[in-house]
Parts: sequence; C-alpha cells; structure tokens
Amino acid sequence: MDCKFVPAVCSYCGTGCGVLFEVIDGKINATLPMKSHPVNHGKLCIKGWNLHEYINSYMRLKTPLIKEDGRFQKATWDEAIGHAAVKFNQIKDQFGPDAIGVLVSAKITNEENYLAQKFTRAVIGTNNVDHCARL
Amino acid sequence: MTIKRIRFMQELLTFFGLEGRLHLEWISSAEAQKYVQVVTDFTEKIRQMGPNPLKKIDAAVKGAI
Amino acid sequence: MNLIDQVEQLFIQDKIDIFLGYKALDGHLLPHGFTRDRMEELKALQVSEGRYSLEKIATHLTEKHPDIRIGMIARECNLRTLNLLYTWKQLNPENIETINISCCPSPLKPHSDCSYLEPKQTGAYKKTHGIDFNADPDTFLDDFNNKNRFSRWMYEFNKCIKCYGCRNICPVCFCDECSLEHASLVEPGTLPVDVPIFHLIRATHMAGRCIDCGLCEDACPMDIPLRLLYRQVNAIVSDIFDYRPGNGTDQSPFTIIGEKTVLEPKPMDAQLEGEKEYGL
Amino acid sequence: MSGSEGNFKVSLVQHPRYVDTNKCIACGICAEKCPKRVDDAYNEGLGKRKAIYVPYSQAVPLKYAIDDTQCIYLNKDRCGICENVCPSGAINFKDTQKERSLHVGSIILSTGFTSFDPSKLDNLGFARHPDIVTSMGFERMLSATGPFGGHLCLPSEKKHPRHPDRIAWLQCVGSRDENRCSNGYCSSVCCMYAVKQAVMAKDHSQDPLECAIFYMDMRTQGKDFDRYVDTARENGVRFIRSRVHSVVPLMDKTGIEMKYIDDSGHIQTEIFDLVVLSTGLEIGKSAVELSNTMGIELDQFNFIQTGSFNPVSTSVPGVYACGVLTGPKDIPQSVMEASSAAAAATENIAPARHTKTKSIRVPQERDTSREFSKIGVFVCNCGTNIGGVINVPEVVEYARTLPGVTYVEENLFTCSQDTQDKMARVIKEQGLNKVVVAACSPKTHETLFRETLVSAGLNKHVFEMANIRNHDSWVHARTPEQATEKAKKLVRMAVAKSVLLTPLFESRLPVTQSALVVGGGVAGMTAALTLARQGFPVTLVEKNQNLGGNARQLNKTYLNEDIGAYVKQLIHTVEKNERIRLFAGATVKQVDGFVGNFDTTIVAEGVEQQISHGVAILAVGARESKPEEYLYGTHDAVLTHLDLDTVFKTDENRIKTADNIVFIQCVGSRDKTHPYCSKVCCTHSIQSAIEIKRLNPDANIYIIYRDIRTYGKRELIYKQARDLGILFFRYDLDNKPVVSPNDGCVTIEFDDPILNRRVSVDADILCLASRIEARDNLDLSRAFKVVSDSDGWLLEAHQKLRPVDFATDGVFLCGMAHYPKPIDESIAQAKAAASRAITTLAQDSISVGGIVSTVNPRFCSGCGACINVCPYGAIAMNDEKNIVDINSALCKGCGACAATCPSEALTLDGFNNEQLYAQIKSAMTA
Repeated sequence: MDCKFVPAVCSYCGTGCGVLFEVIDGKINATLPMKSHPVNHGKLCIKGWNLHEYINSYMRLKTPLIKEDGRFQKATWDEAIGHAAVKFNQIKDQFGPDAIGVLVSAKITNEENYLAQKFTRAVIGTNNVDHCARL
Repeated sequence: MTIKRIRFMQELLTFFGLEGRLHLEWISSAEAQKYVQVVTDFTEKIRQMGPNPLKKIDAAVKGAI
Repeated sequence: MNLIDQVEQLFIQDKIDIFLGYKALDGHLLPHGFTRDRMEELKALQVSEGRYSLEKIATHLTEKHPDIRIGMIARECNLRTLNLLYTWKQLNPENIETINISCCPSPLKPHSDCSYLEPKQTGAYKKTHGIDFNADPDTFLDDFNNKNRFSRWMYEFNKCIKCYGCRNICPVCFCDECSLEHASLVEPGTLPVDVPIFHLIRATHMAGRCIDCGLCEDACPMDIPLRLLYRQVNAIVSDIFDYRPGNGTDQSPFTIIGEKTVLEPKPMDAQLEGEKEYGL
Repeated sequence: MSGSEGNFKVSLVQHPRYVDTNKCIACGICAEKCPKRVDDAYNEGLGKRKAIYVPYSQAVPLKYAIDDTQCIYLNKDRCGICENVCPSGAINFKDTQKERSLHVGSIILSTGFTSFDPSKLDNLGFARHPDIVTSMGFERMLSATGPFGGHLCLPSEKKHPRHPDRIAWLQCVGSRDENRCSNGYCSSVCCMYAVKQAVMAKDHSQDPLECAIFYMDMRTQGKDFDRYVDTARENGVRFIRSRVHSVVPLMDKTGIEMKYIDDSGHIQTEIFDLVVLSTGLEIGKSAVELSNTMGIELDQFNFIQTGSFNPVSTSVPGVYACGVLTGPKDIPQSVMEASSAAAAATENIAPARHTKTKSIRVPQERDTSREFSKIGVFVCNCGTNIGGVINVPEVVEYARTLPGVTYVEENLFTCSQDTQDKMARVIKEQGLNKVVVAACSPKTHETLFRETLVSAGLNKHVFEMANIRNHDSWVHARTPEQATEKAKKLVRMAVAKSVLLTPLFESRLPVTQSALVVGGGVAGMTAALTLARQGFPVTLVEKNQNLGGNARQLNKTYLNEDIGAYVKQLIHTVEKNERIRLFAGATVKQVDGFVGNFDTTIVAEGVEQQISHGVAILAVGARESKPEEYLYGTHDAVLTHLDLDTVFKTDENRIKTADNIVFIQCVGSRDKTHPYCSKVCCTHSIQSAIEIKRLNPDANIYIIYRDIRTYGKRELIYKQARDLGILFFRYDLDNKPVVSPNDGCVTIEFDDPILNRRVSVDADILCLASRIEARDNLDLSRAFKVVSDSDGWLLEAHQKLRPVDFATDGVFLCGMAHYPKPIDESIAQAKAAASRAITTLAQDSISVGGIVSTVNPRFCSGCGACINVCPYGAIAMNDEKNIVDINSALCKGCGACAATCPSEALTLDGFNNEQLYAQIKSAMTA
C-alpha cells in the first residue's frame, strides 16, 4: 500500500487556493485544504472540498464523443478536432465570424485562456469571447 | 433515551437563545387531565414568548432571494 | 530516542505497515505516509505545527485495507480522537501504534485547550454583532440574555457558505451518509444554509463525539465560532452525563439504554421575563 | 356439566343483551339519550350510569348492553328511545335468553372473587357515612374513568368538591378475622394495594395529603414490594401497627374519628376526612354454586381445594381452576396460574391440537410497484362522534384536492362489516394502491382495515390512519371549525405519508419444535415434564449430578405434604420420560439464534454438545444464603432452615430432647443491603415449629419476627401455631436480638414490646430464617440476552402481566430464579412457563418481517451505536463486512436503532425518515 499527499492549486476559480490530494494506492481519495498555503490558510469552499469527486466520477468523459445519428459515439482527438474545425468553418462561411462566440472557463489555466482568446480573435476573427469569472 | 436527548436539546437551545421552547413530559393514556393541563400551559407559555423568531429569519431569507 | 529512530524501530520490529507523519515539500510541511519500502524517506520525517487530521487518513486507509497496522504521530487531541474512533469501532486499537509528542513549547495542556489555537483575533464589527472567538461558553451565557444570544448566533450562522468544511475536516465524522446532505433536512441548492437547522444538526451529532480539536473552526472560511458551540455541547454532555468524549473508550451516553445517569424531565419554567420580542 | 375428562358436555345460558354486538359500534348515543339513571355498580355505587351502558371503559368487546332490571321499555313498555336513536339499528328488545351446548375436553374455572362487603361490620361505619369507602370504591375514585374523573374528592360533598386532607386505610377488613366474619385467611393483596393507593392519592393531590395505614402485619412479600413500601414511608405515608376498634363519624360533620391503641399501649384519637376499608377477597355465592354443580371440593372458606403439587387441579379430573378461586393471590400469581391452568388443561388433550383449525383463503397480492400512487381516502362520520363536530363533507372535498388521491368516500361507520365489503370492492374497482382511513385510533381498528386490504389483494402495509376522532372531534368538540381544519391537516399528513408507503413483506421461518430447560430443580423438572407431556422433546440441563435442587432438602409444605416423597417421584417420572433428554453435570456455554431457532452449546463432563431448540426456559433457582450474624457457623446450636429440615430427617432425637427452640426471622432479608423479603421463611418457620410441637409437645418455641407474612391460607397455620402455644415476639431492624454462646446452647436476648421488657432465652436450637439469594446468573443472562434486576433476580418482561416471559422472545423463566417462592408457586410458574413456551412450539413456523428495522449496508459505517440501544438484542455486528445485521425475527419495530444511527443507515420500515419528514412537512405547510 501507498499513501501520499500531493499539493496542487484548485482549478475551479481564479483565487488559486492550495489543496492537497490524499492519494491512496495511486488513487485520489480525498481533498484537503493546505494549511500553510498563503492564499487560503487551510480553508476551502464547497467546490474545492470536492475536487476529487469529479476526477473519479464515473460520469467523467475520458474520450471525445461525436454525435452521429442522434447518439454520441466515441472518437479520437484528431477526429474530434477535425470535426469541430469543419463545423466552425461551415458556420463562419455561412453566417460570418460574429456568429461564433467563445466562453472560457476558470477551470483551465491562464495560458490556456490566453490561447482561447487568441484563437477566437485571430483564427475565428471575432471579439465574442468571455470568461466565467467575469460574472 | 428520550429524556437524554431532549434534555441535551433543551440545554443546546438555551445556548442558541431559544430557551424554554422545548418541553418533555410523561403522560399516560389514562391522564387526560394532565395532558390537557400540560398542553394548555405550554401553549400559553409559548404565546407569551411570542412567535418563533426563526420564522422571521425564514421570511427575511426568502425575501432576500 | 528521537522520533525517527522510534519509527525505524517500529518498522524493524514489524509492528506497523505504514507511518503517518509530516514531510517538508517546497517549504510546506505536509502529511506523508512512510512505508518500509522507502525507509530512506524517514530522514525527512518531521513534526508539524500545522495540524492535519492523521486519524482521518488512518480511517481512510483502514477502509481500503482493513487489517493494516498504522503508526502515527499523536498529540493530546489526536489521542482523544483515536479513543473516540476506537469507541465507535472505526479503528481497531490493536492496529494502531502512536508516538506521543508534546505540543511544543508547553507540555500537554488539559483537555480542550490547544496552544496553537489561541488567542485568535476578533474584529470590531464581529465583536458588536457576532461572537468573540475567545469567549468561554459560560461567560457567553452570562454576558448575553436569551434574545442577544439568539441574534448573535443568527448573525454567525447567516454567514455560512455551506462549504461543509467543518464536517469534512472533522476527524470524528466518519458516516458514509451524512444527515447534512439529507434533502429532507437541509434543502439542497440554497444559500444561506437552513438557519439554524444545519448547525443544530451538526451540533447534536457532535454530542458525545466532539473531542474539541478545533479543526472545524480553523477550516471555516466564514469565521463562525464553531469551537465555542461544540465546547458548550461538550459542557452539556459533561454536566448531564459526566462523559468526556475521547477521554477513554466508554460508550457515548446517547447509545446506552437505561439510565446511567438518573435524569428527570426539566420542569416547565415560567415565561422568560421581558423577552417577548426577538430581533434578527 | 356432564361427561368426564376429555369428553365433557357443558350447557351454558347466555343472558339477553338486547344489543346486537355485530351492529353496535359503541358510539354512545344510546346512553347519552337514555333517560334512566342507575347507580353504577362498577364504580361501587359512587357514580351513575344509564340503563343502557358499557360495563366499564376498557370492556371487551366494547359494545353496549341493556340492564333489563332497569330499562323502562323492558319493564314498563314505554320509552324505547335508544332504538330510535341508534344509527346502526343494533337495539333488539326481543332478544331472549339463549342456551348453548359445548363439547370440550377440559374446563378451566376462573370466576374470580368478590370484595368483602363491610356493611355487615357495624363498628366500621360503612354505608352509614359516604366518606367511609371500600378499597374498591377508592380505586374507582382514583381512576380517570371513575366517578370523579380522577380528582380526589370527598364523596359526601357532591355540590362543592372538597379534597380530603387526611386519609386513613384500615387493613384486614374481612380478612384474618374469625369473630366478625368467618374469613380466617389473609387476603394477601390488601397491604400492597393500600400502600399503592396511599402513594397514588398523594400523587393525585395538589395539597399536602396525610396518609395513614393501620395494619397488623405489613405483608408485602412480592417482588420489589418492600422497596415500594420503603419509598412510600420515605415520602411520608404513615404506617401504624394497630387494629382499629371503631370508626365513628363525628356528629358535626367535620370528619371521622378513629380510636386506636398505639405501639406503647396508649389510646390515641385521630380525625380523618376519608376512611378506606381495605376489604378482603372472598368467593361469591354464584361461584360456590357453580363449584357445587360441578361437584368440585371446596375448603372451609369456599376456595377450591388444591394441593401444593398440583396447584391448578381441582378434585374433578379435567376441571382446572386459577386465580383467587383457589385462594387469595395477587395479579402476577393469578396470571401465572392462568397460563399454568392452560397448560394443565391441554396436557391430556394435546393430540387434539390444531384439529379444528381453519385457514383463511387470501387472494393473490397485486404488484403495485410500477404504479403511480392511487390513494383512496375513506372519511368516517363515526355516527355523530366525528360528524357531529367536524364538517365531514368539507374534509372529503379537501381530500380530493390532495396529490395522489384518486378516490374519496364518506362513510357513516367505516368499521362496519358492509362498509368493509364495499371498501374491498372499491379498492378493486378503482385500482387503488394506497388506502387512508380518517376515523378513530389505529389501536382499535387498524388490524380490521388491514385485513380488508388483504382481502382486496393489497399489501396490508400500504395503509395509513388519520385519527380524527380521539385526536380531534373528541378534544375540540367546542370549536368545530378549528376541528375541521385540524381534520384536514391530519388527512393531509396521512396522505403525504401514504404516498411513500411501500409494501412490506413477512416471511415464515420454521420453528424447531423442541425446548431447552436450564435447571433441574422442581421448577425445571415440572416445566420439562409439562412440555414433554404436551408432545414436545425437551433437553433438560442440570449443573449438579442430581436432579431435585433445593427441594431435596425440604421437609414439608404448609399443608403438611411430604416434599421429599414428591420430589423423588418427580425425578423418577422425568428420568423415565422418553421425550426428555437429560444432561446432568452440564452447563450452558453459548447460545446462538433466536426464537424458534436457537442453537445452544452445552458442556457436559467436558464434552461440548450442540442442541437445537425453539424455546428455552430458565429455571436456575436460587440458594439459601449463609448468615454472617447470630453466631452462625461458630456454634452448633445455630442452624438455618435447610439445616433444620435435615435435622428433621436425620436426627429426630435432637428435636425430641430440646427444651427451648428459637427462630429468628428476616436474617439478611429486608435490610439496607437486601431490601427484599424472602417470602417463604415465615411460613417455613411456623411449619417447622408446628412439626417440632408434634414431635416434642413440651418444647418451648419462640419465634422472633418483624412482620409475620403467612399470606393467603398460610394464615391458618399461624393461628394453629399460636393455639399450640408457640410464642411470637416482634423486633425492629434497629433493635435486633442479641445472641451469645452459652455452653451447649445459645442465649438470645431481645425486647418484648408487649411486656416492654428485655427477655432472654437459652436455646438448644436457634434456627435462622436466612435470606434466599439469587445465583450468579451473569453468564447465563448474557448468553440468552436477558437481564437481572438489582437484587440479582431475573427480570421478567412485565412484573404484573407477563410474569414468566422475558423481553427476549422465546425465553421464559420460572421458579426461584425469578424471586423466592414456595413450592406450589414454583410449580404453578413452571407450568406457566411451559404454557407460554407452547404458544411458540405449537406453531410450525413464525412470522418474520413487516414493521421491522432494516439496514442499508452502503451507509452503515459499523459504529455499533444501534447494538447498544436495541432492547431486544436483535442487532449484531457482522465482523466480516464491518457493518451490522438485523435479525428481523427478534426485531419488534421499536425504532430505537433508527433514531440512534447517525448515518440513517437503519430505517424502520413503515416509519422511515422520508415518510415521517413528509408527514411533518405537510403538517408545517400552511
């Protein structure tokens, strides 16, 4: 058996609380607040406390899915990205770039958010980009 | 068992500032008079104490939402 | 013998399978499970000021491996927790080895008085509207009348953001199904939380269980004086039943049928003078 | 009666009731309207009732009857109001006397007693002053259903109720009295009930109440009785040892004067407001006539003659008797005898068991699990009981609006047979899958409605009652509008719960039809033999190598029957009986299982053996304690009862040559550390004293006692002893006799309260009535999950009403393990225990499930809190899974575990949290 504690930053919002994952036998078993973290001082909100739940959730998607004939089918990343690119291009061609909007999330990193913004403005060509934490 | 739990709850409610709103009394099915007396006394006591302050909070919370 | 040698001995004598202690990582002292496979790690074993609930980790381990033998660093509060978990059959005392350490710098203090938790600063606004962290249950009862106690607690409870941190961190909360998540008792999806039902439920469930480690108050992001509340819970249980959770492995008075303590129902008092009006 | 044992023909006369019990629903309108007021015999003439009446409020069946000596219609052919007002047409003035003939195998007589009528005693003033009442009358006065509604009032002041300040009880009225009446026996229950009445009167009274009991000997020999008396004394009940000569109502009506002689011999006068005569028990005329008709032998007091070894058998084979009919006795003893008589009466006709049983055909249960709730609500008017206060049509309309309700109906009497038939039809036609009845208390009618559900193909647990009568119309009769609102809420709550009701299933578990009896004394052997004769295999486990227990050392019963010979015979019969498997020198090691299916490990001579049995009877007895005072063990002249009985058998000469023999009573009993009475010693000492007198008429015999407790017919030997010149001296706990050695004899010094002098006797034999003490039953009680009281006696389920049952099903007790008792009572209790055991053994299977707790293994964290709170030992830890298991055969559905479980892993089926929360929520929403 094996029991270790892995520090991490909560991915839910921009606050950046320090969390500690309790890992037993290689599986995340619980989330703890990091007592010595300068941001949260050993406190968490309900989302942070339940970080481990979604990691282990049976409902979590592990591969991309593409809807065919009204049902989701498992697909590879290449297929999914290709499919999305085709569809985006179709919309852009038919209705113009402003018909597309992008909503980004606090659950991804700053760098990824930057990329998303860049993608929206430079690739799609619209300013329709927003972030959930702006609410 | 009951007496323990109720006694604990009474003390706890006192700490919360809800003193005297919980009462326990043993009344057998043959003690109709006692039952009436206890219920009347307690109703009167609660009436004097005024409405449950928690209801106010409930209303305030609902109003806020 | 120093701590590391002691743990090494336990491994050598084959008394434990895992030892729960602390290890520094990037300047943070974090809990860690030391095992025989990686004895070299033992050199990094430390005692931490920041307290994590090692017992809770032990129960998690026991859940996965029922026969695992666990060693751990134990302060006074940890020992009380362990006693309580033995009482409630969540850990088997035969499978637990403790290395007792004192809460530096002072030697062990008496029950419910941990040096790491005091004094705590209370802001001016909170002092006028809410409850001082460092209040004593008795002085709190004396200082305020029924009405004031009520409004002060309501002020505190209304802040609750329902993070469940108090329950999650609690070393003696082990239920698989928690009443606080029971939709019929605590309405899901609303804030503020059902006041004061949420905290009353937790307070009653703490009766005969709370070992007063103070972790809940520590974990509360809204600064609700939970420790004061559970100290009063403990005081009531101690007054009525002469029972102090974690001081031994006696059964909780709430699970003993028949009267260990002879109690009479409380008589109905006269109405409380001059307290007809309650304010929020 | 004709015929003989096993084949009796009995003809019965049933007197007309003039009310059809099938139609009467006990609404009470008839009595309300009946113009004829009559003295209420049940309330001892203290109150009034009508000519149409229910004899008393708990009467079974709860149906009215017409008193044909008082009814105006039956006597003068006028009135007939009840017939007009009866909503169910139950009155039948043409009812006639019916004769019925029965063909039976055995007959049990239990016609009880009548209370002594004190009006014959002119010195006690009864019937000449209303404030002199009998104990039966006072009992009614204290009762909430009595003439004064439970308020303690003087019967003399009808208009302005006045509370008494001082009440006196006079003991032995019509008992222990051969001069003024011919009842020489002790009624044995009056001391205890007088103390109880005094305590209750004090409780009932708001003002301080002075209670005084005038008595001769305080005969509170029953289990825990002495403790009760001590508490009463501490709470200020006065006990005055004096037989009151006369009771004189004062001319100026200020009270009742009583003159008595106190302990020091002075005449005292006291004035009381109320005097209660503790009247004794005697056999009524009709009971005597009945016995004479049947040819049953009676004793000189008209009690049925029975022997100590066959306490429930009469002189006519096949006819048995129990209760006060065979001698004065209290409730527990009567209940034991009743079970005992049942066992005796069925012993010879056991092969006929179940030959006349009919089974009911039940329709197939409909599967409603995939259906939406279709709730039928039946609102009852209960004649005018509910309809007279509550606006029932409004409630009905309201019920229609409730979610899930598809059918609502108003009934005049929901419990009547035709409505039940209709209900069953409606359930089928409308496809209802839940039923709510808004009527009276589930206590009385729930079973009936459940049967109706079953007959309509529904599970009996998808049923809920709203009590809009007892909880509503009766208590809020003066505010009908609010009562109607409350009725709606009650219906809404019941509907809210019923939505969540699910079918609960009961299954049958086979019963191992054999018994285990622990203890091979007289009680154990009798129990084993009774069971064996009823056809059940029995395993009898005795710790010693020999059967017989304490009885082997005993000499004679108070009726002069030879115990030794009886025990020898009994042992022989037990050993001969092929259904009894005997394990001597064996102990019980471990008990697994539960009622119907026990597996017990016994150890006999070092060999372990597994026994399967359905029930167990614990008859482990008690033992004589060895006194630590009065030179016992240090001087040869000092003996205990058992020692003396041995002397009778082995060394008669020692008795024949003794000059002085002294008995000291209550040695180690009734003191601070052992506050109980050993019950048998007074009789034993006197019996021994008489036996000594027979052998050695010149011997001087002194009995030093505290209260002589020769209860019941034992009083006769007390009288005989006094006639024989045996001397009795009373002592107090703080003035015990002093014993000192004096060569071959011992000198006993004590105070004689009558001479008021110190007396000393040189005794050749000093016999100590040493305390009977319980054995160490800790292991046994743990194994069988039963409990002992603080004195060590095994604790029965209910001290009065279930004296041989334990709270744990399938385990019974008898003999001295329960409490010290004489051999006749042990035998009666043993048969009673066997009788109760047969109620389980006679079934081939028991019903398991229904309203019981279940555990959700997913939520159980194995903390074990529920195990501690279960009073029936139904929960056990499953060590493998670290969760608990509930044995639904033992679970009684009390719900203590469900209330204790912090995780809500345990639920009480039919009362689970969701259902209760739903009920509460629906009550709270406006």
